[in-house]
Amino acid sequence: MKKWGEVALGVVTSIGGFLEVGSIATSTQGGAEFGYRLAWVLLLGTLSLGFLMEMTGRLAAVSKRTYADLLRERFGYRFFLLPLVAVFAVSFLVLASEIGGVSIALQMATGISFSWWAIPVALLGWALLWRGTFGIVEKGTALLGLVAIVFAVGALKLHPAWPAVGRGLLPSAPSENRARYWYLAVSILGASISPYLYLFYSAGAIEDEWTIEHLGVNRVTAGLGNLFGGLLSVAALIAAALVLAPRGIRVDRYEQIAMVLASPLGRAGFVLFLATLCITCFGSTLEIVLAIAYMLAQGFGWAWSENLKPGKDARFAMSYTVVLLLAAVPIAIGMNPLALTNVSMVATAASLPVTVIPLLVLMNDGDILLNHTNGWPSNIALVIIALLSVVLLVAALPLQLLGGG
Amino acid sequence: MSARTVSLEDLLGRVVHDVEGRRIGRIEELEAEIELEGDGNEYVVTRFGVGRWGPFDAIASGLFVQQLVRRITRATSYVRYSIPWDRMDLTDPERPRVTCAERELARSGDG
Amino acid sequence: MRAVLINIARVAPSLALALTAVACGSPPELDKQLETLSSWTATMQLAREEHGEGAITTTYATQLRDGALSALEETQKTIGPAAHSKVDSSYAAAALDSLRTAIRQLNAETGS
Amino acid sequence: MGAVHLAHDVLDAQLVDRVQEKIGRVDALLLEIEAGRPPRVATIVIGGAARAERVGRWFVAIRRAWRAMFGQREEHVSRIPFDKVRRIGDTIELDVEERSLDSEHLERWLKEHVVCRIPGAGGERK
Repeated sequence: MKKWGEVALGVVTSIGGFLEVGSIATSTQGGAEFGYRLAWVLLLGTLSLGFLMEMTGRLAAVSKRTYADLLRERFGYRFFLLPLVAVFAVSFLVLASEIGGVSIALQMATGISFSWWAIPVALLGWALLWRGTFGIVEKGTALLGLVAIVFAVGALKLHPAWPAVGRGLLPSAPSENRARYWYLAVSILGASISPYLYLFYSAGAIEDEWTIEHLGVNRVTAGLGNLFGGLLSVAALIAAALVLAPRGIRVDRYEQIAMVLASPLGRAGFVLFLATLCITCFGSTLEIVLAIAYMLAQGFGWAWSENLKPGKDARFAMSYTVVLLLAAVPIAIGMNPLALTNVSMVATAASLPVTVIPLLVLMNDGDILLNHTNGWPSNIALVIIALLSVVLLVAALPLQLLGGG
Repeated sequence: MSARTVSLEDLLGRVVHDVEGRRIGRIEELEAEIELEGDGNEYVVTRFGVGRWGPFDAIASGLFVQQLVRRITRATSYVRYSIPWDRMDLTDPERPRVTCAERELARSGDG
Repeated sequence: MRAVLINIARVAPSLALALTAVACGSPPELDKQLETLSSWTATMQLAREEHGEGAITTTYATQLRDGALSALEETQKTIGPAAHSKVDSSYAAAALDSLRTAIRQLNAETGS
Repeated sequence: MGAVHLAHDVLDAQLVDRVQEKIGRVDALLLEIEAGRPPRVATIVIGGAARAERVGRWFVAIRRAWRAMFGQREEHVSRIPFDKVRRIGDTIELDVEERSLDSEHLERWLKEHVVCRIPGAGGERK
């Protein structure tokens, strides 16, 4: 019985955690410019993330070590620096974008410019981390994050033509604006498959003291949770495709996105959109900064746990403190949050090989996973994701230059 | 000769030659056991694991690439020797040599 | 192998040149600017509708208008050189005009 | 007790002290080589200087320049004789105390000068 409670909670966590600044921005941009056509990319991203989370969760539950632990232990310090630097850099950008997301939501609600909100938001997040426990961060933000379901309600109310949505789930390329199309595809993948998500997830498995008995919970959480979360991004894409695309509105600023829900749901939709943007971005802010601090602490062997008082793991606590405050700076000095988000998503996509390819080795290591190593379906999926990640790395910069404008 | 100190990292990945000057692979692992004669808490190196990946050997010097390539090439061209410590000459740690010919060495599973 | 390298070396400079041209190149083309203008015009019209129905707040509508104003200002500066013919210029003038009208209408709706 | 695989099981492994407190990782492992005797596993090294050497000479040089710029002279490195090892498993347990280690200098400094001056930092568990 207790286990089903955990399953339910886990699923809720992934739904609430799925939608954040990157997926809201890229899904609505995709819907506004290309209708349902990019829906298949969301599906691909969701599936890939599901596989990666299942694997890193299994890795942690069986070996009692996090993915970052194993990156250092199995591949040595020299190699470890590569994912460390890559993840640190892109997660920092995404973190700044999330702070931007919260700030812009507050700006839309109050009329006070987003740049004023960045520092207070960072301080509030920091206070929660300093005083709170892992459970509060994980479950609190996830439950509140369920407000994101408003996207599904909005999409349904707009009565999409389902056969057309179905066709969007099959890969296709438009005849014009190809560079922009593929640029958005890369951004959407970057928004769905973020390294911080699986690094946080694998550290969370240790914080929640998972064992082999949790493998079922892990599978359901990674599978169902991501499926529901992915559906919410598809809903955002559908809503944008039906509200913005027919009028020829492109998303040039975050402010334009709120109309996507205000149009079908009226004032309630508008308010709930602001709440969704604010809460989900704030939740992701906490998760990302923890993921960064986890990776540093685990890689260097420091004491770490969000359940310990900061006095017991000073280096860990100072890592999230400093990173969080630094990440507020770009927004506080007025950098455009949407532009920052788009760059972060493409950078994230480009960073994937260094965290995906090592999994090929780890997930087949019987010393670590005993008899829970990857079967052939997982291995085929992982090889496909690894190849995809290399394509993203190669394509990211040219597409940023050609389609970023 | 007095004792010299070498870092493990400096030995890993070094190319090993045999007594005839043939390259037999790279050091990938050192196995240590508690020394029986000592006071019981002294670990000494008993065997060296030396592996070769045929055509991939040149690019496989990093630990990560080693492991990745080992998985891919296990079935085809991977050869691994387990060399007892007294056959490994570390006089020059940058150029380790085994004191016999490659054909005299025992091959082992890929551990 | 060597042939491949030589080919890469041959292609690389022109590719780099093309990319830089695209990246920092001449002011954005007319088509794109017209698209931006019509996107903001439509944004203003939708905002006016939604405000009329009480779906969005005046505070928020004002922010949208400011967004449109800055897009207008930016385009006004760059659209002249991008328009190469008389026909182009008249298109540009018409697009700028309809955005100005839409902004004015939203202002009237929100009472600012 | 079976053979210990030094690269696989020891290098980069998580170290804990007598009371299971995390105290860094095996940043370097030193062996003593003497003709006619099997190489002896001598010392575990913890500290930034040992890590830098593993990355490469260029990294050591950058690190030195960086430290000179900020006037940091002392290297906080711990060298622990291998016979302090109590157990080798998922982690390696050493017969030492966290507060006696030079490599934990930064942790102690942050605790004393920063963390404990911010309210809500003390105590065991939250």
